[in-house]
Amino acid sequence: DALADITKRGTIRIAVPQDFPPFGSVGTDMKPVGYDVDTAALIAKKMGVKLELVPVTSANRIPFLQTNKVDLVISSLGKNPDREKVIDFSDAYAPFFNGVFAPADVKVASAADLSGKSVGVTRGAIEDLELSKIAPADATIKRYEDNNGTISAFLSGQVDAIATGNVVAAAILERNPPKRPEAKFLIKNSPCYIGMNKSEPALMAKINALLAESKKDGSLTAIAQKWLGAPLPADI
Amino acid sequence: MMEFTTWDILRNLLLAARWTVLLSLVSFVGGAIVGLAVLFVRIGHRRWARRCAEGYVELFQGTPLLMQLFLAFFGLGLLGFDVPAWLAAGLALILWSAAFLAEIWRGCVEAIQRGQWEASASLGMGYLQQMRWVILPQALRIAVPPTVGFSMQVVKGTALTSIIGFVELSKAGTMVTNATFQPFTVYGLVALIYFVLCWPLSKSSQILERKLNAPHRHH
Amino acid sequence: MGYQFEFGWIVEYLPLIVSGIATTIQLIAVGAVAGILLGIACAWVRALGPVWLRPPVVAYVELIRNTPFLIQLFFIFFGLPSLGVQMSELQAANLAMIVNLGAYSCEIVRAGIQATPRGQFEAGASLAMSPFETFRHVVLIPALQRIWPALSSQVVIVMLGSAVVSQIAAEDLTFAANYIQSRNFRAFETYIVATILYLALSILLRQALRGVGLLLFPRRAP
Amino acid sequence: MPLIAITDVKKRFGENEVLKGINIDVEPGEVIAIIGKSGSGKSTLLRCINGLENIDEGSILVAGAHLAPDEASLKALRLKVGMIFQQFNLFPHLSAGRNVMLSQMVVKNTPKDEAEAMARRMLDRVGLGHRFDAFPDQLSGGQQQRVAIARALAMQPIALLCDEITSALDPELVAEVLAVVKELAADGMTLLMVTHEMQFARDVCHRVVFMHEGRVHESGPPEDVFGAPQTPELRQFVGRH
Amino acid sequence: MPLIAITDVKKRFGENEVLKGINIDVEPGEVIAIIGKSGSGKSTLLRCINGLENIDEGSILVAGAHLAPDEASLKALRLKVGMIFQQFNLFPHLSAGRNVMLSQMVVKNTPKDEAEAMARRMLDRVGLGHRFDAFPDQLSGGQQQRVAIARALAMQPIALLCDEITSALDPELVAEVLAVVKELAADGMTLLMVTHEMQFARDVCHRVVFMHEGRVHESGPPEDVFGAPQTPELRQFVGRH
Ligand SMILES: Nc1ncnc2c1ncn2[C@@H]1O[C@H](COP(=O)(O)OP(=O)(O)OP(=O)(O)O)[C@@H](O)[C@H]1O
Ligand SMILES: Nc1ncnc2c1ncn2[C@@H]1O[C@H](COP(=O)(O)OP(=O)(O)OP(=O)(O)O)[C@@H](O)[C@H]1O
Ligand SMILES: [Mg+2]
Ligand SMILES: [Mg+2]
Repeated sequence: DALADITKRGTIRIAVPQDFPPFGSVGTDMKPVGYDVDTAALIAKKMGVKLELVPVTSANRIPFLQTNKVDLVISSLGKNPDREKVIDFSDAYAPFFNGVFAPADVKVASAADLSGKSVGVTRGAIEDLELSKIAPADATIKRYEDNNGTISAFLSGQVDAIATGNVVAAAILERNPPKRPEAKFLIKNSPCYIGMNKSEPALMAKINALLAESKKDGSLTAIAQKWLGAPLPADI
Repeated sequence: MMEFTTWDILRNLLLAARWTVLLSLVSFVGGAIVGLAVLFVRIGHRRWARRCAEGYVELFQGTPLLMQLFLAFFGLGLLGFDVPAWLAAGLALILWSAAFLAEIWRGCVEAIQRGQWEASASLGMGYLQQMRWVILPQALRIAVPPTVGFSMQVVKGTALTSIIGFVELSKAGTMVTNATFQPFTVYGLVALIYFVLCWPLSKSSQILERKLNAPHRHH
Repeated sequence: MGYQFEFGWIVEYLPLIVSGIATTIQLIAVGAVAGILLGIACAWVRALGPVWLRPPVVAYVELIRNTPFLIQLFFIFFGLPSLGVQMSELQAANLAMIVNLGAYSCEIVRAGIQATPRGQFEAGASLAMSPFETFRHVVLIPALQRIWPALSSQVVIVMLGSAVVSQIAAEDLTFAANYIQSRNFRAFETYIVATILYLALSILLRQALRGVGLLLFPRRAP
Repeated sequence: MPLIAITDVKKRFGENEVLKGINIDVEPGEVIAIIGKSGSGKSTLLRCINGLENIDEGSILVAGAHLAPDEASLKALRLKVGMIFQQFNLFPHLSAGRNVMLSQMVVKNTPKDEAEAMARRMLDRVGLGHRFDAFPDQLSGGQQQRVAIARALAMQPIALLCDEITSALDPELVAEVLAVVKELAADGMTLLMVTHEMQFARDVCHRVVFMHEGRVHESGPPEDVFGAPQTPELRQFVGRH
Repeated sequence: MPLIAITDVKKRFGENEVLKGINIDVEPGEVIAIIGKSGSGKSTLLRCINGLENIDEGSILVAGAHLAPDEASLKALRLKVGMIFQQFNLFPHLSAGRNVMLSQMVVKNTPKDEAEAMARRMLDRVGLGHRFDAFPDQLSGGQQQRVAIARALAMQPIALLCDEITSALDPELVAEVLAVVKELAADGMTLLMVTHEMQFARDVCHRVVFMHEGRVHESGPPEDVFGAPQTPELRQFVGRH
């Protein structure tokens, strides 16, 4: 029983991203910071255990969980049926506002307009899953290893547009790049979930209870304000 | 988002480069020891053992190091062995470099004239004695340049340990890039640090090679 | 551990895996042929060519050999566009592999040239061949034969190293593996399958190179 | 009892039968020259006696002990029978003295100072006491071959096998090596030598064995073999040399 | 006018002056043997004549043309003067026939069928017409050397330089190569050959040049050089061989 283990150990080990701002990246001291990191801290605090952060990538976050090297994955995970066969997901803990962005001279207003265009996206991220569903067949989706590849591809003109979080786009704009990503349209929002191993009903119940409590007492909204610049939407 | 100064970037990369150096040393030294053992088996008298050594080399030279690292860390975890990341990284890197070093050294040993084996055999020496006293001292001479050359591959190979959570030079580069959106500065510095680590190795391998070849020039 | 291995997904993703393998093969085929040719040209310059051309070739070889392939790939794919050179990820991956293998094979081929007995150069010269003609017709083939095993190993190393081209969205075998596991979270299964496929590819590649060797060099090494 | 008894020895390399049934008995103190055309199997025979090649049929007894291909009996054999090669095969990374000391220390566990004393004695015996610290590449071919002889002698073998030990030498240097061998013969060492030096064979050897196509074609005292060859093959061979 | 005029040629390797002023004139059709001790500079002289080494002083004229170290005049020279080496130096990756064809096609742009016809003629001339498709490692040393001669002849040189072309051969194979050279001499080819085969020099050559320490120490017709050597050095040399 994972929950009992955590309580006994007095420490919870949580996998967080460090290549996916604003959910997880590093500060100047190379310590992870971001929405997911703060959420992890919040959960640890509410459980009354010490927090041990394990930085992960999209390639190894699930193996870390499956080999019991971490207890939870808070790594802006999106849900799909295939994934649900392998791990369990909690209630949603974060919204994910993402859209398709492109320079002003690229005429795109909806998914259908992506026809014949190339779109960069970070492989395995929520926007990848969602965009793959709605993009027309003759749109080229280029899937990069991490956020950095996606942004570099956009800035160096290797793709016409990118699909990414609006916060990321804002961060790019802040740097005054040669190509300015403008919001073209929103991809269906799909929230992020906390991942844990299958058949851990106690842990699942505990986490969902904590999430509900955090939503109620405003602590999760504070995190959303801090990192996304907006309160938690009502549907979460 | 926090602001990284160029100094912050460089400082963090250099801190991470310590892991690169440490991992390289571990994998090179360990690889040399295991590689030597593999070499002995690979050119020994026992046919089935030779086959095994051949298979070992084929397996580790024929699959990406990335996958070896992944399976060493997570695969063992799945089998119930909870190996820490440093152990898995060390293990995979050692086994990987051992496979290459054993092959490199086999070439060197085979370059020693058959007469040396026969002369030492006719003096009553056994296999290990021949290796220890006659063959290896000579093979060592020609083995030094390619061995040092391979150590560069090891340095660059450690980049892949990020798959099991190591924040070494390359991974630190990616992380900093993700926080700064300055790929050129960061990767430029990463390339520079690798160059500084590798170039002395490559240079010394060339110098050694020239030195060793000098007395062999005939007209 | 109660982990249940599950390989049913292979059927669904088979086309992706096959096209990933095809891309990897295409990359190594183009990379090997062009890379070795580039290496031969550079080796000629370094061993026998015009003196003024040697420093740039040395710089190229040292630069490439002392930096990771991934970084080279990034500079070609993300860096060259700022100089106005735009290329697809496949072209960039091809170019990076050619440039990388070129530098390594330069050193290997050069060793082969240097091991050529002086008598071969002199025999060519005394038959009135120019140094380049001697290199082309007399020295090159036996030199390649001498270093063919080393060159073959390097090609296999580059093939395995090509896994990182997935980072610039080139859809090779590793890309397929990562794509699949990002959808179904079955990392072990996909990596085991990918490892087996890479092993098979490298065994096949080695055999193919041996075959090419037999074709190029009808006689045993002297 | 012969010191070395070679009985019906056959040796094949794949399809090629190189030794087709060899019978030779070597008595203690005997000096035997083996002559014959290139490819007649002379080297192969010596290599079989030293266990460098396994024989396919027949038997080889050295001082009464059977030659078996396991490591222990090979070692025992090689302690009794030394071999000297055409290409000297000195260990290039060791000085002359160290070349002679090595196998004593490694194989017989002789203490270093004893091995060194023995090495000095043996190098003196071949006239090279003063080159103890020279490395092989600082020695002429003749000197290298004499070091190789000293190295074999230091193991105190009861017989020596010599395979064309002067063939790789410049003509000027042949004599110095043959002089050493002659002295060994005079001292009563059992010698089995493949050689092309007919004059030397005539002068020094007790018996000459002529090999032809993997067989002992003729053998006998040098006077007979050289003076009155019985077969056309030997006549032709002697005529040529 | 001599075909090859060698005047005051000096050659140094670093400090070591190997040729100390050589003068030799070679008339068309003349067959000259160069003899001398190891290290006396014989090979170096031939290599200078073929432009494989630059000379430091003096001049070498071949058929009236100066030997200059630029590529064009080197090529012109080597089209006139062929060279055959001790180590044969056949191209190991090409068949005998291809060895002979290669330089014609590359240097003279001879069409393939013409080059092949020429190669067959030349291989016939050295008695190897039937080994056209054999590779060097399938040929005996003597056959390899004969292919090397055919290869040089195929360029239709006006003179041939031969540097100890039989020294690397087994004794049985020397004769077959010398027979070919003898025939060339009879056909009027100009030959300049370094050799240790004194009998051959006596029988075939018009003139013998004895080199000693980088100088032409004595020279003259073979009867004189071998029969009545004037200097103690030559006497000693002839006595030894
Ligand atoms: N390791 C080997 N593998 C295959 N064939 C061999 C091997 N060693 C020798 N032979 C063959 O055995 C035959 C006899 O060789 P061996 O060396 O005994 O002749 P030899 O009488 O010593 O000749 P030489 O006077 O040239 O030394 C030759 O035909 C040779 O090709
Ligand atoms: N490339 C070189 N560099 C330095 N010294 C050389 C070179 N080639 C020859 N020599 C020296 O020049 C001298 C003459 O050499 P050369 O080969 O001409 O002698 P040789 O008369 O042909 O002797 P041999 O009969 O041994 O072939 C020797 O002392 C040799 O060491
Ligand atoms: Mg022999
Ligand atoms: Mg010479």
